[in-house]
Amino acid sequence: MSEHRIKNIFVNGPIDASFIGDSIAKHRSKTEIGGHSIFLGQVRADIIEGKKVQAIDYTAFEEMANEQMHQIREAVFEKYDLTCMHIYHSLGKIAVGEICLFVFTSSAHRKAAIDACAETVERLKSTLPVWGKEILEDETYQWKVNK
Amino acid sequence: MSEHRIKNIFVNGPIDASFIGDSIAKHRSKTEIGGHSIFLGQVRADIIEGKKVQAIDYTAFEEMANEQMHQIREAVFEKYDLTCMHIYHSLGKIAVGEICLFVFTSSAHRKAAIDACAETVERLKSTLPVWGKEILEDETYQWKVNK
Amino acid sequence: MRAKISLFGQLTDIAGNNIIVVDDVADTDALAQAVNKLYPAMAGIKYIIAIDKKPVHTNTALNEAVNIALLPPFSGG
Amino acid sequence: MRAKISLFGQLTDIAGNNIIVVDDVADTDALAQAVNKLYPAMAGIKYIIAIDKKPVHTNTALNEAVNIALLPPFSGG
Repeated sequence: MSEHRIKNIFVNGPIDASFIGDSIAKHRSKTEIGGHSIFLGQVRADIIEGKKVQAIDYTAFEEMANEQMHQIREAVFEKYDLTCMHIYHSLGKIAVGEICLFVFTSSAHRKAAIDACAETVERLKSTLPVWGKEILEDETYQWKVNK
Repeated sequence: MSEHRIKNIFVNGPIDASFIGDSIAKHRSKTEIGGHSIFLGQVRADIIEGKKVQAIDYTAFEEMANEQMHQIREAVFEKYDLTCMHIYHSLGKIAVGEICLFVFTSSAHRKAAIDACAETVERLKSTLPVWGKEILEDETYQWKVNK
Repeated sequence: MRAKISLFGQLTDIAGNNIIVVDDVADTDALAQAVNKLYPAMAGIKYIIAIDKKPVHTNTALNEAVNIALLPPFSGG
Repeated sequence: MRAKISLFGQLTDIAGNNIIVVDDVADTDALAQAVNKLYPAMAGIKYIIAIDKKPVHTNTALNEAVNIALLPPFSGG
């Protein structure tokens, strides 16, 4: 059976670039690692019917999302020879230009880290119960739709 | 023709995690970006004939490597809809656990950023004239061979 | 049975609430019918029903003990 | 012509130097033959010849003006 416990992936507000730097630095002692792959989601200033997005307000069914993420993590660890995986997703209003998703995989060899990161991003985008409300410049909003 | 000039990708010594954090933070103002993909190479404590690697000493044919990297950059920008790409490679003695390669691509949408990053890593590994000398714990060494 | 249902995303806008209650629903098909009748705008949204935090893709019997949620299309990340 | 050749990686160990000079080489095939004769250990290494910082994969004429380098298998990153 798995050694991984269900973790809470959610953080309130944007993910600081310095937090990402610190996360990377923590892996210095894990000298079996040869490659890290990181994906960051950044809130984009899309134009929706002539109005610019100024922020995305994220909500989630947190307990279910954490359970789903746990299953993704187990499946990805089963498939790839990973050393570790860290996932963080923002909740609340995240302004354009801010980071709202941080996916971080590490492995002895680059291929496992890269493929695992890409697959994790796809899986979490399609299966985590998280919703983004795009707040437009005139304070109206629209529910985001993932492509 | 291309707008990109030939850049120097080389830095002396390891790439600090805080430098990576700062590079990410600089993209906050580029609000057309929706996703960043990052690959980091970390020096691994391989065991070679019973002896542990303690560092890799990197040398390069720098001018040629920068020209080759320029060509890779042009080809990858041609193929993927990227906002930006940043590449850094260490020179000199890099201890195990330290970062020696930083590949950073950004795009409006995740797929371009992820695919461009993965392809750039493969291309630079196979075409840049860079050599790693694995320094073992007894101060003997062995020239590294990429897989 | 009477079902207490948690709503998320745009469904909360339609209902004007995070929780709705529907009566006389024995299974998830009946639940969807009752919900779509109560809130016709929801019929146009491809929501998933989750029972005890797991997505349900075939008609499933309900009981008082289960946790029911309606999940509109996800847009995380 | 006399060719001045830059060496890299493990080739510098074999030659004990970063630069070697070989005489009477008109093209890259002749250059490789001369180098491998001078340093038999290099014959076992799949090096690439670069002319003016570009890898050369077919036999290429040399002249005094070109920059010649021998590149053993890469191991960056």
